[in-house]
Amino acid sequence: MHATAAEYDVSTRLVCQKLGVELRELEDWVCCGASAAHSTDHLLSLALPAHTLKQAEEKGLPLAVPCAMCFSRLKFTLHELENKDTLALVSGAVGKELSTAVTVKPMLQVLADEDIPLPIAKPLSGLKVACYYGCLLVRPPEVVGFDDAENPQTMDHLIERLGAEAIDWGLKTSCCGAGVAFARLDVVLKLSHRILSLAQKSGADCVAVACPMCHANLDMYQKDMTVKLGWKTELPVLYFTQLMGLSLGFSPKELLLDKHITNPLPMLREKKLT
Amino acid sequence: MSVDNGPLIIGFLCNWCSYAGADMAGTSRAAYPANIRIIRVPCSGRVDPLLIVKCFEEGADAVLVAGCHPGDCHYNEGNYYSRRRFALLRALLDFMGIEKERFQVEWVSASEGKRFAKIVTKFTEEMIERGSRKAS
Amino acid sequence: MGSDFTQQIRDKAKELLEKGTVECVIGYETGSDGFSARPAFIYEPAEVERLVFDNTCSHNLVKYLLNKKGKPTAVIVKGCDSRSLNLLLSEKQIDRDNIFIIGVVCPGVVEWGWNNRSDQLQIRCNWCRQHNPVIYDFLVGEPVTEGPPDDFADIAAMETKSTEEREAFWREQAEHCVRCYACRQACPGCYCIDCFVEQLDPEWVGIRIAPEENLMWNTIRAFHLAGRCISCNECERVCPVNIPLSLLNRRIEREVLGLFDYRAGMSEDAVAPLITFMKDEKLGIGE
Amino acid sequence: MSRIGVFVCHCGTNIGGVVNVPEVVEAARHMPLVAYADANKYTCSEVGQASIRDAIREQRLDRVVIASCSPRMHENTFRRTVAAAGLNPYLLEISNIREHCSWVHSDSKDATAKAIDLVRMAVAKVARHESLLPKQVGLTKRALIIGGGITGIQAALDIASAGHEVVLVEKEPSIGGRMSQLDKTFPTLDCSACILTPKMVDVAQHPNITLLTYSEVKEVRGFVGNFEVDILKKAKMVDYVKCTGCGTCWQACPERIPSEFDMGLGSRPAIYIPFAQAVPNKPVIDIANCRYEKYLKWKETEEGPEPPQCRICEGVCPTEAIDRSQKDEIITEKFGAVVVTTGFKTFDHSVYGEYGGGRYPDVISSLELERLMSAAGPTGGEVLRPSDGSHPKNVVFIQCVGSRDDKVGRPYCSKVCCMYTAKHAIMLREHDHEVQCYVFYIDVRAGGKDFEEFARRAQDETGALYLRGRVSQIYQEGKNLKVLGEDSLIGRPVEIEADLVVLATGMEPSDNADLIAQKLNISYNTYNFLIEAHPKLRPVETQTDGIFVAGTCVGPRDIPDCVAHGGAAAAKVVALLSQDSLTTDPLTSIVDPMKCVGCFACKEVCPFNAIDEQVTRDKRTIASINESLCKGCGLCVVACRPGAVNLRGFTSQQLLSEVLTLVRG
Repeated sequence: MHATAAEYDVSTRLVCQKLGVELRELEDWVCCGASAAHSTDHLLSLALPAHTLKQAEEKGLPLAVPCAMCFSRLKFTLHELENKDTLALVSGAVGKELSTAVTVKPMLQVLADEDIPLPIAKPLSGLKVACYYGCLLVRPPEVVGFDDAENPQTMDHLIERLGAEAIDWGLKTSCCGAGVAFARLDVVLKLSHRILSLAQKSGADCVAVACPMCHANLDMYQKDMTVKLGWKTELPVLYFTQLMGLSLGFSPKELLLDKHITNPLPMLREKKLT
Repeated sequence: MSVDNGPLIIGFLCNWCSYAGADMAGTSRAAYPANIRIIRVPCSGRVDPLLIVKCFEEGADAVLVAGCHPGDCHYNEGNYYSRRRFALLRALLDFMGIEKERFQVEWVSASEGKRFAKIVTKFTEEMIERGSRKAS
Repeated sequence: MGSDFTQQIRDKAKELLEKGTVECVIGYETGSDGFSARPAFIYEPAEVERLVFDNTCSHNLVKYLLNKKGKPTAVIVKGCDSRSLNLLLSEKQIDRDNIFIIGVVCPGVVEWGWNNRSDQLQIRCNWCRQHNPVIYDFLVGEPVTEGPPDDFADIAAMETKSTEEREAFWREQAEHCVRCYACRQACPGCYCIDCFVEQLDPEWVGIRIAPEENLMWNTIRAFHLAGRCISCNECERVCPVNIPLSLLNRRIEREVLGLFDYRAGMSEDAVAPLITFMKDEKLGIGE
Repeated sequence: MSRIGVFVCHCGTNIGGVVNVPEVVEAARHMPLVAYADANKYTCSEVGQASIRDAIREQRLDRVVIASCSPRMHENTFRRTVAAAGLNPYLLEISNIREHCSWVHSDSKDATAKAIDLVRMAVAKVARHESLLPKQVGLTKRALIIGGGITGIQAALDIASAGHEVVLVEKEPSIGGRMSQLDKTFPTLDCSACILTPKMVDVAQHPNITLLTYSEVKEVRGFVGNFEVDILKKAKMVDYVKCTGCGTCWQACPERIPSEFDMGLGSRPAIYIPFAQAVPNKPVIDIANCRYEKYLKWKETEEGPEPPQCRICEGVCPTEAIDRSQKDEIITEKFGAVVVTTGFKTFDHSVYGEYGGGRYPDVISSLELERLMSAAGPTGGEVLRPSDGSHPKNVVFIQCVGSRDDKVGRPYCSKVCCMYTAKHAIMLREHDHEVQCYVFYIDVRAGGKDFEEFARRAQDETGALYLRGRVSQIYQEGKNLKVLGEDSLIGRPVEIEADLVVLATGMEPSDNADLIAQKLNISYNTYNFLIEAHPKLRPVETQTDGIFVAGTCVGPRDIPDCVAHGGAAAAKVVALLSQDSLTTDPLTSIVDPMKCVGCFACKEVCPFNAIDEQVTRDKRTIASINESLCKGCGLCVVACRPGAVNLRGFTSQQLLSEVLTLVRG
């Protein structure tokens, strides 16, 4: 969040501040272990998130998770801890008495709460947004219990509240290839390209994402797609928090909109949104 | 009572599943200890708690009631009722000093001959370990 | 409380008898020791002055309705007694149209003090969560807030004993039992014309008074009340040899509450747990 | 004093090899009331049976115990044996010393001791057996068929042709069922309507069949041979005596409602017949959608804007057959047997989010495709896709939608989808040679006469591309659909651009199948398919005598199977109705009126509604058993605290004496 996804970090904090959502960073959070842990050691893959969960429990606060992968691992851990034997085993590994009495929400769900009023300074009118949720935010539904796995609506509703138009399209929850991001770039390119081209064909001016990995894959490789897959144009990929920030009156600079590899500013200028 | 050594176990088996299951144990020669005496009833729901209590008051060491698996009752619902009756009876008997281990209820289908033999074998061994009620 | 309740009951009884709504009011009157209540059957308006209500009114008068079938009768019920009305209604033993129910918010009842008025509450009042009648036509007293759910501490205490100790305990109780059947006579749920214990064919219980036969009687008596006992504890009160029958009744009651979330006699159309079922329930039987 | 005879069987060495039979015989001789005991090499042989008959006569035996194999094996054989010697067949008890003893125990001493115990128990029990006589009850020689699909039609025709009266109840305005919605049928590709319509007409014209369309079964009372059924006849608002079915009214009606028959792809008027070949070919008024009926409803409250009055149908009807005074009516009829043929509906695919959850107009169910292919369908038989009416060229079929899928709670195979998809692939190609079909499948299940050849034909001759694997996602891209799936045979993802996607939706029971089952007191499984008495040996009978089931309400099956099933049910009904009276099993419950306190716990627990209320001469209301309904489970006996109910053949006295004999020795 401080490095490659600084845009997400900064924009989230700005938006939260504006909306009066107080964020407290856990002092002793540890890496959730994705994807190294759960493909090598099951216990480790539960123990790492469990450690973080325990802190949230001790603080007595719900856990808001910006990264879809971390969210997924935390939810998986909670799900597995429902089993008494697993609970005992993982408690032993962590060295603390664990429980499942922690609320874990994706940042998207926290900020999309319709009970939080949005003081819109600049409606994003005329902007067509393809909301892209990725796979881990909503899957598997019985574990994460968030929105519809095939046709989620949370981000779409939020984007509409910002004054933009959320387009209906069919690849909202398709995989961008993050799981094999380093090993099989060809797969990443193919999958991400499919997502971007459908978004574009469906009339989107940009794609909104809620996960640093999704963002990286969709934003970073557009040049490679041009070389390898004949991707002709550019489609800006923004964090939903950046779009929120924009409509709440922050400047593109504050929101680090200039940091993306696929530059969104020309498009935003054209739409008269900057 | 002519079980010279070891516990006397009385088994109430429903005609359609468990009695047939015990027959199946026979046809497949699945051996089990000879301590059990089987009484045929049409349905586990025909087994009156009075009979069970009577068995114990008269000195039987253990009672087994076996019926069709829930959902498979020949009379559609009989075992659902027996399940409730025996859940309460078992609690009451245990409270009055007849260990719940001595009163066992099992669902045995007509095809589970081997399983029936296993259940009776295990039950008998447990009862041998616990010893006779009269001796205690 | 006492005199006020008594007056309300007398007034209502008088009205019912004068109007001819009922031909008999079953209530309480002062007994021969001068202070303990006993059942009273009032047929004439002039006799209503005999009626009293105080904390010695222990009897469950619902039992007497079984002898009044087809005759319009009023009955005075405390909270616990009122549950037996629902029990008998659901079992079609009494006819709601013929009964006028005078419910009394129960102040608790005291032990029988022999020659002195006792102020020791009966043990049933410790676990009672039904001071307010659940069914009535006329209510005497202001409904009270019922206490927290019963914790069945008496049962838990018994369960700390070993199985052998429990067996020995009940065997000893069975040795005391004289099979007088007072427990049965007091119980509103015991109304069989021909009780199993007295049947000779099949002879479920041997006619001799022996501990194992007595135990059979006490076990089956309790089991026949499974899911039906309404905890008035009249059986235990009337037992001349002080067998703690409430332990048996309440052990089953706790199980019925735990497994089926059911309390007997709470409504007229409730179906008792042993004559119904749920397909997917897990009861620890055959699993 | 009884004179009991005990016959111990060696069963060759089956029993005799382990159990010391002479010792058992000797022990039996000393048991109370035993007058005679003997052994047989093979009791079930003619020699063995003769020796029992002789002993009964010579020893004046009045009760018999046979210690042999399981009573489930030879109880009926030996009942006939003792009956042949003049004894009541129910004065017999079998002691199972083979399956429950010699076959499972190897120690001779233990086995012999146990065999003696088992014989002793049987002796104690038989002493308390009573002579029982089966009862005869009369029956109504009429059959009720619930559901007028192909199965019900076949059953009705067969029963009626055997000379019995039949009432066929159908909830829709026409009989014909699902088969009438189909275009062609596999594997012969004959036209569904062409083979079905003549049968429908036969039903209408058969003198023994009364057709009650637009009707539903409300309540069923009684028992085998003597059912009493309340049937709701919904108001049709058309006088079928006057109506000639000329069609003027339904052509004139201005209202348009999505047609149920066309799966919502076409429309119908408010006064309508569901399809052109409907039987009866007379319309009903759909009250919920009729303009004038809506107006009448509005007039009651006068809330909201006043709807237009219409009554055009009344104006144009040449025979004045429109009769708005008709009301729903309940009639009560008597039957001896009931056949349930309530059929199926197709699985609702909108639960599959990955297939669009019903959002994409060009993702359709196979039944919708049938309507699009039918010459009588909404497009006149031209396959046009719903979104823009264009001719689809690339068509993707997805198999097992709502079948073989635990995730949607349908783990079973719907059996017909593989075949109808092959049919669709062949037919689409026939309609339009440019069509390319792709079929995503799990397995191609083509078990049946000429089925495999047919499925092959779809692949080989029409070039349909069969891809083994499931589809992970469908999404709209421009005008077309993108289908992402996996070809698991080559282990590669595949991507297909489709014009039309057809989902092979599985079968599930019709709505309210469970409610009908409850009314008839028959069982149904978790998916609401009705349960037959035995899945192999009694496929059309149920646990309730006199109630039969057939067709797809029992489980997925195709048309030939349904016809066979309907015919099988008809044969069972005819066999039942050809009797002049019915014999009841005497092993039923009985009530002692002196002991019954009338709490009716027995009635609550009886699974067969076999307990009635009866008022005694001293005005007590007590229970009484309907012996025709009682199946002898004994649930009531245990529910009865005073012991007023007892079960013949398994009386409390008998079970108790078995226990006491055993424990007291």
